[in-house]
Amino acid sequence: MCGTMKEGFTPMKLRTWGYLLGEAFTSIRKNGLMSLASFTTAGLSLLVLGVTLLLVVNLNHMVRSVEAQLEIVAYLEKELNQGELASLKSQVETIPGVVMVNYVSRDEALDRLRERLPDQTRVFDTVEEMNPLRPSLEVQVEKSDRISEVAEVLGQMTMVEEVSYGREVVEKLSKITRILNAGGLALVGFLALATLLIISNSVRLTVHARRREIAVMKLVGATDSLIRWPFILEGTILGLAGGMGTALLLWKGYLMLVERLHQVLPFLPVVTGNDVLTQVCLLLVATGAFIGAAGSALSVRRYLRV
Amino acid sequence: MCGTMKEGFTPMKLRTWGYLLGEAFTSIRKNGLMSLASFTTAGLSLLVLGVTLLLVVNLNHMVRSVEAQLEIVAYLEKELNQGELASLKSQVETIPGVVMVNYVSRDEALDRLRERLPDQTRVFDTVEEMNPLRPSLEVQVEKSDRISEVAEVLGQMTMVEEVSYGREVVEKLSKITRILNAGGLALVGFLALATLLIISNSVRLTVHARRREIAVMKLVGATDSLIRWPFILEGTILGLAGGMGTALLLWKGYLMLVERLHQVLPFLPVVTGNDVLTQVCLLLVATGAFIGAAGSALSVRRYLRV
Amino acid sequence: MIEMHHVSKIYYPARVVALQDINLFIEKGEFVFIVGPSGAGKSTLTKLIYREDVPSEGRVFVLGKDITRLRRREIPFLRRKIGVVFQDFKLLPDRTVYDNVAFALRVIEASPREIRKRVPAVLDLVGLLDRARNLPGQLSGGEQQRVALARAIANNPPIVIADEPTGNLDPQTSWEIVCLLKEINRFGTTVIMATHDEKIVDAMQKRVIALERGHIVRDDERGVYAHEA
Amino acid sequence: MIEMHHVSKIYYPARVVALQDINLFIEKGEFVFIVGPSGAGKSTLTKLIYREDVPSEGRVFVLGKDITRLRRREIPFLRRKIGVVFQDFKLLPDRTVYDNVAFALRVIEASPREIRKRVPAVLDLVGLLDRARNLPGQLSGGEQQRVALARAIANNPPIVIADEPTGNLDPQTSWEIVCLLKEINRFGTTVIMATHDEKIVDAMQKRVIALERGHIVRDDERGVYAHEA
Ligand SMILES: Nc1ncnc2c1ncn2[C@@H]1O[C@H](COP(=O)(O)OP(=O)(O)OP(=O)(O)O)[C@@H](O)[C@H]1O
Ligand SMILES: Nc1ncnc2c1ncn2[C@@H]1O[C@H](COP(=O)(O)OP(=O)(O)OP(=O)(O)O)[C@@H](O)[C@H]1O
Ligand SMILES: [Mg+2]
Ligand SMILES: [Mg+2]
Repeated sequence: MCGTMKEGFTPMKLRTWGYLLGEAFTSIRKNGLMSLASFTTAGLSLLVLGVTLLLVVNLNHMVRSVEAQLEIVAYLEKELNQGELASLKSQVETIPGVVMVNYVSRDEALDRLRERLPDQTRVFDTVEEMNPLRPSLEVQVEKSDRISEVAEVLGQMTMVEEVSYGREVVEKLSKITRILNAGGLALVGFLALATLLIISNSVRLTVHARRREIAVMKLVGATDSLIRWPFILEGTILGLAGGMGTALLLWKGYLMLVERLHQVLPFLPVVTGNDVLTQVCLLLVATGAFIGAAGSALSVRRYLRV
Repeated sequence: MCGTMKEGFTPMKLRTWGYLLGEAFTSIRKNGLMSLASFTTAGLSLLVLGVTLLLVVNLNHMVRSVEAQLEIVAYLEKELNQGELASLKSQVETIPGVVMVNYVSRDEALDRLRERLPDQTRVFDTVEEMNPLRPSLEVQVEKSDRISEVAEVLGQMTMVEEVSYGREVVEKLSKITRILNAGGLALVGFLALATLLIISNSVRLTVHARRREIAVMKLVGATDSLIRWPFILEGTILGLAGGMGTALLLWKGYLMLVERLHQVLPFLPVVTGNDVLTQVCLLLVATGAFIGAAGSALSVRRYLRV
Repeated sequence: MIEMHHVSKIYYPARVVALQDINLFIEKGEFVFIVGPSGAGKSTLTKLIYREDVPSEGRVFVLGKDITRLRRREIPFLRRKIGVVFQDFKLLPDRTVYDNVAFALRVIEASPREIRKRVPAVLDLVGLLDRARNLPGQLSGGEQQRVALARAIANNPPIVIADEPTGNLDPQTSWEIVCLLKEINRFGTTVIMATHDEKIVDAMQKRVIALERGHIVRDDERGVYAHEA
Repeated sequence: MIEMHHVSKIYYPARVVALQDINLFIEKGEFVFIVGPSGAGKSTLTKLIYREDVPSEGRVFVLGKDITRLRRREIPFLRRKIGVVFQDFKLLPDRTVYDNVAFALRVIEASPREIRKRVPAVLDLVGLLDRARNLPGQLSGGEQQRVALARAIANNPPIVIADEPTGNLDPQTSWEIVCLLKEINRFGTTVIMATHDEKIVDAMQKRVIALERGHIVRDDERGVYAHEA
């Protein structure tokens, strides 16, 4: 008659879902101050996470743009004619990791040297008629840790006399990149964990405050689902709201900051693409909702064993 | 007979303070999970604050050390003898902001140029016997925003033919410094605020969970102080514990990180001095204790009006 | 309908023996008083029926099922078949009187129409229809107790357990409540009522089970509160 | 000792009139029963004395002071002079029976020696010395009620208010509790007891104030629960 297996598995009716959602909203309204506390806690934690994410993304971008300026110079045995140049270029471009190849003739090389050392004009006046410089190929490589490989391949080519690249700078830079990536990832991971813990703590405290109510509901015959879902929905709503508030703030704030930075430091390579920003913001909203839901689900569990 | 003014002002007895402290500890123990939640929340928020503080301190330090490598080069009309050099040097050293002065003779200048451009050896072989370079004074300046002033003073000196410094680099750098400082300060301020809000939210939730208890105590004749103090002490203890845990973690973690970084990036100028670390850690502990105490005091207030 | 076989309940760690070797059969449609001094085990006995507690020893059968072997998931479905007036009311402090009563109907997923019809009806039965919008904290003790009764009978359960349901009521109102329970019982509901009210027990002439220190000391078909005053 | 002048209490926003134009004088050392149907205003009347509520109109004097004009800071000192057995007990759920009773002594900053002496003494008076280490949730309804009484009398207050203190007790234990209150009263404590227990009121032959819908309908020196049954 009572408690048969079949009853145990009866799914909740649709109207009950409506009721559960209503309960969640009612509870948020009734526990106004507590809801606000959870909301701001979630929002702030996510904001910290978001700011850090953007920071890491930007640092990475900056390092990339420095890397993009790195190049290998392959000094050639002699000046090349059109045909030779075209074939060499296409040969070099097939090396994996090579992004761009640029030929520098002897005259160009001297002009550049002159530009680079404006104080030493007199030196160059002296050597003008007997230019001792060699023609070269400037090769740009995709990532700094590819440079040494590419340089080696270049060195073994005919016509290439000598290969030169800022070995030390490149090595430093690729180390820095690796550390920045690892550090940034660790930082974001740590913050994600902290956010998770902080939000779920806040949810746990709210659930704890209502443990006696939960016990009463169970005694009146409520299933675990009927008690659990309003909490989960409430957590989701608050987490979602926190995430969206944060996303909005971050979006506006970042665009303003970027604009301001562009005025003051036009040369600074900041990430301006809306797509990165959109991704970060979506991530925050999703994280907020997920943590709110999961935190509630886990917290309410302890109090259901009545 | 009852409730005279005098009674209202009777300070609490010493034994009552002992009791209050005992209550605080008992409550922490009894509400184990909730205490843990508040503790980790406080600890994590402070940790985020601490990590950011150290990051900002280090960034500042790095920019400083780059600045320290900046110098002004003052090209001289001719080679100086000992006497002239000494008098010029002492003259330059009196300019406010100047940290170090170094004389570079023509031969030295050529040697350096050769080192800087190892690929162009043939050029220098050509000019060896007729060195076209000028002697110069290298002047190091305390801070990047001082450079242009110093350069101007140098330019007006007799014997100085021409003054050169990376105007653009210097200007960029001093802008970056200013932005880093402002940004770092803003970030730390934002995090301090977030920490404050998050911790006091967590305390508020704990107090809220015990609002019915508070009401009962008041009905039995407890003064506001008798109810308030265990909460304040509890908040202080948890905040202090959170702060100390964080400080410990940060201390160990930072030293480990610095050691590891030194192996991988020996050239990176990280802050190693224990005094900065000590200051940051003390700040965290103090902040934790203060926020815990203040958060409790403020939260409990609402529930005392019974 | 309700059977207990050699049931004992011992609360640890204090080793309080609340019930000892209880054997009990209650038929469908009975009206049973449980009496006995403070701490005799009356509430504990009822708690074993709606499974707030499990016995330390023995078996309890309710509605044909061994409820000591119930799975966690099945418990709510047992409790929905038993309306309980708790000794300490156990109303939800943050919900209105109306919502407190409606909650008993929500758990069985009653339709909104049913709820809108049934809740005012039971509130009217206990004389509190005009207080529907109040919170429990805004009611007098006796009023709260009557809300608890309204909630217990709201979904027409086959069993109603009332633990001291007139403890906070004046004699007049107490009688009205007991008459209400009698009426429900007349339509087939099994009613179990723990009480200290001599007058009511003596006047009703129903089955009386007397507990003392966890033992059944008396079980009379048409009993009275006590043999010797 | 306790005086009420034209006291009314209306609860907003529902505009529930709980008390209307109450005039009352209770002398030091009196023993007063307050009776009346559920919702008549008995608890409200007592709440005005220990200032859980303030009257909407009129003045209340307790121990020589107009307590409607008390400052917030002075309220605890009034409450310490009045031991209250609340209708819903209001025990602290997270503290043991011992600590619940001790709390009434802590608020008056009694010495540890006094506490160690007094708490077991009053727990023994209500017959619960062996349950001192239990939490309220581990006691039966009647046992909790007796703990509430123990707390109310622990610090020997000049006034004891007991709101339905026998609602959860069997007749035997009820009598013991009433005798205890009578004993306390004999040593000079003013006792005010709201109750529904006809037998006790009739047997005690003390002053009876009868309320109905917020009005005093009767105030007899040696009264009974009701004139007509
Ligand atoms: N959770 C518990 N832990 C320890 N002892 C308990 C617990 N619950 C009840 N008891 C004890 O078991 C005994 C029986 O309790 P029960 O509540 O059944 O009494 P009762 O007959 O309902 O009394 P009353 O008339 O006072 O309500 C009491 O002595 C009580 O203190
Ligand atoms: N906070 C409140 N808000 C609204 N109405 C209230 C409030 N407190 C009490 N009341 C109402 O005032 C009336 C008197 O309540 P009171 O608690 O004094 O009754 P009582 O005589 O003690 O009844 P009982 O015997 O049932 O305990 C009741 O109708 C009650 O609903
Ligand atoms: Mg009981
Ligand atoms: Mg009352």
